Amino acid sequence: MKHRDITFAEAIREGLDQSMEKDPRVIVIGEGVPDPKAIFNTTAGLRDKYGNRRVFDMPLSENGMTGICIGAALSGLRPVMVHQRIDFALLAMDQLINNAAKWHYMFDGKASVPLVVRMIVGRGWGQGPQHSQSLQAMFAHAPGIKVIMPTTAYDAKGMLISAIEDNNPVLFIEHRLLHQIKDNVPEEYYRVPLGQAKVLHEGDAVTVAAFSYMAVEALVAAKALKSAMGIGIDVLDMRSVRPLDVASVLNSVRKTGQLIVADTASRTGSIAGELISQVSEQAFDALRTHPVRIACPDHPAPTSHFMTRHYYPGPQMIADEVLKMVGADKTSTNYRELCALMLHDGPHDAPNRGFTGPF
Amino acid sequence: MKHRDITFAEAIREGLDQSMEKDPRVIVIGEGVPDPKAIFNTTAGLRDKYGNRRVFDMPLSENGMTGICIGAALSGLRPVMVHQRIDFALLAMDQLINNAAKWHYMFDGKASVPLVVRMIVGRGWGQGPQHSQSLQAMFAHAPGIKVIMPTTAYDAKGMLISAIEDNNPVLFIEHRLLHQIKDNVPEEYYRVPLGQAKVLHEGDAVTVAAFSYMAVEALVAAKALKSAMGIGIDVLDMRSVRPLDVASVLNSVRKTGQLIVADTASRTGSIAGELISQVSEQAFDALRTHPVRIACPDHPAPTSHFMTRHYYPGPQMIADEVLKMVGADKTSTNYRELCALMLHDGPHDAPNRGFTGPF
Amino acid sequence: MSHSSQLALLRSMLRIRRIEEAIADRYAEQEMRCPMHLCIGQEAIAVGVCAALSKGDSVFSNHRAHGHYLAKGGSLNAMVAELYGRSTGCCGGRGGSMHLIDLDAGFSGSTPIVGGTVPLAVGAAWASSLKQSEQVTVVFFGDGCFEEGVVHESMNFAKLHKLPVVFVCENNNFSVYTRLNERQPERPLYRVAEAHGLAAYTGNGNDVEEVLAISRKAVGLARQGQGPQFIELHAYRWREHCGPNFDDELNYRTAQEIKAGIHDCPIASYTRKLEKENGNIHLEIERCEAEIQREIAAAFEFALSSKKPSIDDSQGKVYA
Amino acid sequence: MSHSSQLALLRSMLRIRRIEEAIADRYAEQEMRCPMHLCIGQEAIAVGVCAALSKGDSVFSNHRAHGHYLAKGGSLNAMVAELYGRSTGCCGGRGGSMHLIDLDAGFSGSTPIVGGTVPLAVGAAWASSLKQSEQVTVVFFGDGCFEEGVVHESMNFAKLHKLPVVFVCENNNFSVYTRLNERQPERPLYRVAEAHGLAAYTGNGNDVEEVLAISRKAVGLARQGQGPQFIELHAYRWREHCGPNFDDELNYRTAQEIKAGIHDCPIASYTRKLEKENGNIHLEIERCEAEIQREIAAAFEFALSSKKPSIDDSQGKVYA
Ligand SMILES: Cc1ncc(C[n+]2csc(CCOP(=O)(O)OP(=O)(O)O)c2C)c(N)n1
Ligand SMILES: Cc1ncc(C[n+]2csc(CCOP(=O)(O)OP(=O)(O)O)c2C)c(N)n1
Ligand SMILES: [Mg+2]
Ligand SMILES: [Mg+2]
Repeated sequence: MKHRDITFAEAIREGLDQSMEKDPRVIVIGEGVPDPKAIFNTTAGLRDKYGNRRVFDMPLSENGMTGICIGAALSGLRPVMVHQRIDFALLAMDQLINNAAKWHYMFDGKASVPLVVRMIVGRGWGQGPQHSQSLQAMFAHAPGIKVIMPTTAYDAKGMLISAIEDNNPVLFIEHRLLHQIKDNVPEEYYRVPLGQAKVLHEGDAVTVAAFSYMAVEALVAAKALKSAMGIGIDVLDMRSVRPLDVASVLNSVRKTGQLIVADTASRTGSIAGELISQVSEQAFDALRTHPVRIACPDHPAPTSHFMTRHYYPGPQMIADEVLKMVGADKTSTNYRELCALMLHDGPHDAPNRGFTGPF
Repeated sequence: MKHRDITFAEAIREGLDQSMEKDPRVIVIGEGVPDPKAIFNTTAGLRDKYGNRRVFDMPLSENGMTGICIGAALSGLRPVMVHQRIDFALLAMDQLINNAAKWHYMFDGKASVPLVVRMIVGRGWGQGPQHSQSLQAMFAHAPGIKVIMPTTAYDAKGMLISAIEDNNPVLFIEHRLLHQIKDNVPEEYYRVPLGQAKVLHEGDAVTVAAFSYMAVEALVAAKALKSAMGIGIDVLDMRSVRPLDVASVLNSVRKTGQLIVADTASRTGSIAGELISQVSEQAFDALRTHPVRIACPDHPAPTSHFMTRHYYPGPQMIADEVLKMVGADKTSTNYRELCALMLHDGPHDAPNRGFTGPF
Repeated sequence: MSHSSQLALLRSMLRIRRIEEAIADRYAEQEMRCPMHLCIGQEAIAVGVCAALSKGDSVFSNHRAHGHYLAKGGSLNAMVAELYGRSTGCCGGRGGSMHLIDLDAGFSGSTPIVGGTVPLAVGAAWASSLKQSEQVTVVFFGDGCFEEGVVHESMNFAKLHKLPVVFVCENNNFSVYTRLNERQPERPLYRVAEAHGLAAYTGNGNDVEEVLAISRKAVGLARQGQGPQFIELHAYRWREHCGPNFDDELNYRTAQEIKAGIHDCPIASYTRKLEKENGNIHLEIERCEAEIQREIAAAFEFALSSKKPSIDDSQGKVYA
Repeated sequence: MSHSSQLALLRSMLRIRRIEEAIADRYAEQEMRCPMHLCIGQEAIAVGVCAALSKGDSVFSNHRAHGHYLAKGGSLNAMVAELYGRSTGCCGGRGGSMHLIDLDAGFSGSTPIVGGTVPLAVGAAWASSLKQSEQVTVVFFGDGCFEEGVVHESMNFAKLHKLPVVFVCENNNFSVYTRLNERQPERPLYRVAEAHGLAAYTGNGNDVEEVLAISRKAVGLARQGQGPQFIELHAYRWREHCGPNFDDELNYRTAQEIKAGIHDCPIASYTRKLEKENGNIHLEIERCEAEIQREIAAAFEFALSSKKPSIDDSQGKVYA
């Protein structure tokens, strides 16, 4: 198969495009979907191709529009709804949790809600307290809903296609810093199953289970640890929040005996805690030492870039926790090399050097 | 001090009454607050006493009314808002999480939101999928908010008073099955600090940390275990979900080495998982065996009483887990005695024998 | 209107009334163990609106759904079994009174989160519009529900896309025990819908023929692609908000008010009207009553002899 | 209106314009690292409304808040420092452009969740009504915001309790890059408010004296206890939705439309009007311009020389 690198954002666009092409029931709606910026270009060209009876902008009515999409899903359509920030979806909690999550169960399976809601987690360039929450744990507490967080462009496309084909409400959470990351993405229509973690890096020392953008950061740490210190770790890209692929983590932990979970959310009540709890409940004896959680601190995200620098955990924190677990020496020259390898290229609050804000 | 047993519901009423008496800034609002049923009698008489400028009914506008109460709180009032079911508060997630939780932080401490929101968790008599969720974990994921769940009438009054005096948004979650339980409640105005667990029963074998109504169930199990089998367990009534009093649990676990957490919510993503995770992270070496979570299953609550019978975990499940941990014999006559001691008096889906529904 | 059509309306109202009375009578037996909101007194709305619909049309409803479900042709057996929490119930016992569904009859679902089904109905209408089907969707809700923002969001979108949806607001002046004037300023509800751009009507919800006439017009316009319609109908709830009993002792409404409400009984007044127009219909009514009683007795028997769900039945079907 | 009052209005608009232009000019330096929604072109609304308020009155606002904040008397230094993320910013850097506050000036807060502050303003008005204070509360929001259900919930409650709140809807015909006609049916916004029972007005948001006149009336009535008021004002956003630049190249609006929008400049037209009425005001304007430029230069200097917050500053004050 031809190798082709495209961005996560392009992969989403392609996934939407091919889903709409394949299934006339698929419609796409969201604030800005057909506008010139096209949700960070993830919906570019769709209206031209599929017309204004399948590609919609929408009023600023998050709860109502979610209910409307649920109603449409109950009536045979397969809507894909988009929120430019996950923070706005808090307005739609009622429809998502009270209706979408429960409809199939409470009506004894007589109807189902094949709905996809894309939600973007903001980060960088002063997104601040109301535009950069990472709320997956709140949504994932509701039985009946699926919550997924693909990390790579390959998975973004394949999991989006699976989500659209799924007969359940699926929340598709995209981290803003992933949008411009490239990966090899096949041109054809393909599925990546929902609910399975993926091994991004292998090693025996420690298991790092990471969600979304933190999987990127974990991989940076893993590569640097390997090359600078010769320490091998398992990195699992969790990819799904509900269902949570605990089995894969247990597998790895049974090998390494040590667990770090890295999450994009704020610490307390995060899905990282849930995963640690399940591992502790189910494989206590496999753990050689206490599990560790890496997450954002327990306060809202500040806006000033002087403060966000310290807000987000990165590869350095992951590597340091690994070193603590394996009892490695942090005074060696190798350690300095490790740190150098993990340095972020460009300003910490922008996806890359070329970026001039805002987003 | 004179001993006086009153119900949890009466204790709330008294707490409201005394707070309103003491502080003219306190106002009470909610659907049904001044109606003849007075929110299960928790607001009875308040309008007669304080008039219709301090005691309000409200339109069915949960998000708007929450925002209005936040605005009032920012302007010097201390509103107490009531939802007859916590499920309705999902409509208000935006105002609670985006505004109330963050206002103090994001405006650098220049303003604060002294707001109390009472939310009632339904159970029994076919409350069903949309009227008996136990959503504390969702709310508790937001830094800036406090979430408390008093269990006893004594705490209900004292913690409500503390919540009203607190300068932060405090979600006061009441389990419906607690309303009619009596306890010794002082007549005077008193505070119970927020964020501290309380030891309800002492023993060396196992730590059971329980939330809200599950603390009642855990106490039943503890007493029965003691009297039938001579097994002593610590029962901690957690009382607060955020802040979560992990220190008290660690204390107990350092003694017992074994932990069971019992929650009213559905399993995955529950605050029980958070607590288990924190204990595993912080006191791994103190644990002798894997921690155990007791919670509702991962599906919505069914309505039929034939099905709710098996939906809610009770003392039997707690006791069985304790016995598993201590390796006790379940074939003995003592075990039969234990089970008999824990039998629920009356139908499983009603608070007591006299109850004839609906609520 | 033909005599037989008129009798059908009367019969349909009577049937709902008798079924709910039977439920109320048996509620004290404590075998229907779920919250229940009876529509006794408000039958003309359910019947008049649904008489304007065809089978392929869709209805969404709220907590007070028995009448809507039955008027739309929902299975009585499945409803009563659902109240009893049995496996043969329309939700297999998972839902109870506040969650009814009968897709064969075009009853798409009722739920008790106030306002929850309003956007769903708009979404269903959107789907039928995109599919260019003939279907009209109706959603029933109360005057209290009108206070939920989602209703306004729904009206906005429905009008924007000219969707074939009919909003039916049953104004019984109460939200639980709270009067309209403690929740909304004095202004007609339907005027707000009109300001959103909807064709709006108001009428006497105790007059089944008036309800039907307005509904025919509204449903017809919706079906012709004239966009969303809004109907506000005034009625009176006789019994307690939730539960089987009268609630005079609660004193949130005067005996006189209750008496006046009951005096406007849609069934009694329609019976009088038919008698005036057609002479004595005593025998016909008796025949209806007897049929209805037989049907009710059979439904309760069906429910009570149905399988009680087990723990297994409460699991599964969480995901489709 | 006196010449000096007129000049004050002009000056206030000019000041907002120049400040935002300075921000736009310096934005490319990449030191103001946060999303920013400029109100260039819409200054007359902020200025006209706030001129009708007294210092003790309260204002809430949204993402596009610079003008409202400055017109209400918010500290320029604290605002610019906030854009630079410095410790001396009005939120100590925690908020950025989308979170402004100046309690001394009666600017109660602005936040970027659309609709988020609308009920807060009603709550503030409720508090002042319960305290029987003289305060009036104003909330600024856009035509897009009008689609949020919470706005309707807020209007309902405000009218129910006759609260001293003025809803100011800035209708610039766009929500981000989406036109009103893709989001709302064709009907005047203010009519919906009227149907909710509010006193409602509409006017030309480019005419600062018209805005002031309507606002005086509305604020006066609100203060007298006549209940909530709703003002819809039409205006045009010149630059991109978010960010410092013009956005002609995005092609969601024609060059002609943009030209027409800019042609209706509230500052230019008011300058012409004043010149017509009072003769040449060139010198006065020049003096204003010079003062403003000095003020702006000082504000940027203040910001740039202010302390950069540390990790410690990002912690704490989570709970009061
Ligand atoms: C979102 C929400 N808020 C509150 C309730 C509690 N509740 C149930 S029915 C009801 C009254 C609704 O009044 P209305 O819409 O007029 O319908 P009616 O009961 O009069 O038929 C209320 C407040 C609820 N179920 N859902
Ligand atoms: C609840 C919510 N939904 C969506 C957004 C994204 N958003 C930010 S500003 C804006 C447009 C708002 O339009 P309008 O209210 O007319 O104000 P304008 O930008 O025109 O001044 C949108 C959609 C948001 N911030 N909050
Ligand atoms: Mg009503
Ligand atoms: Mg606008």
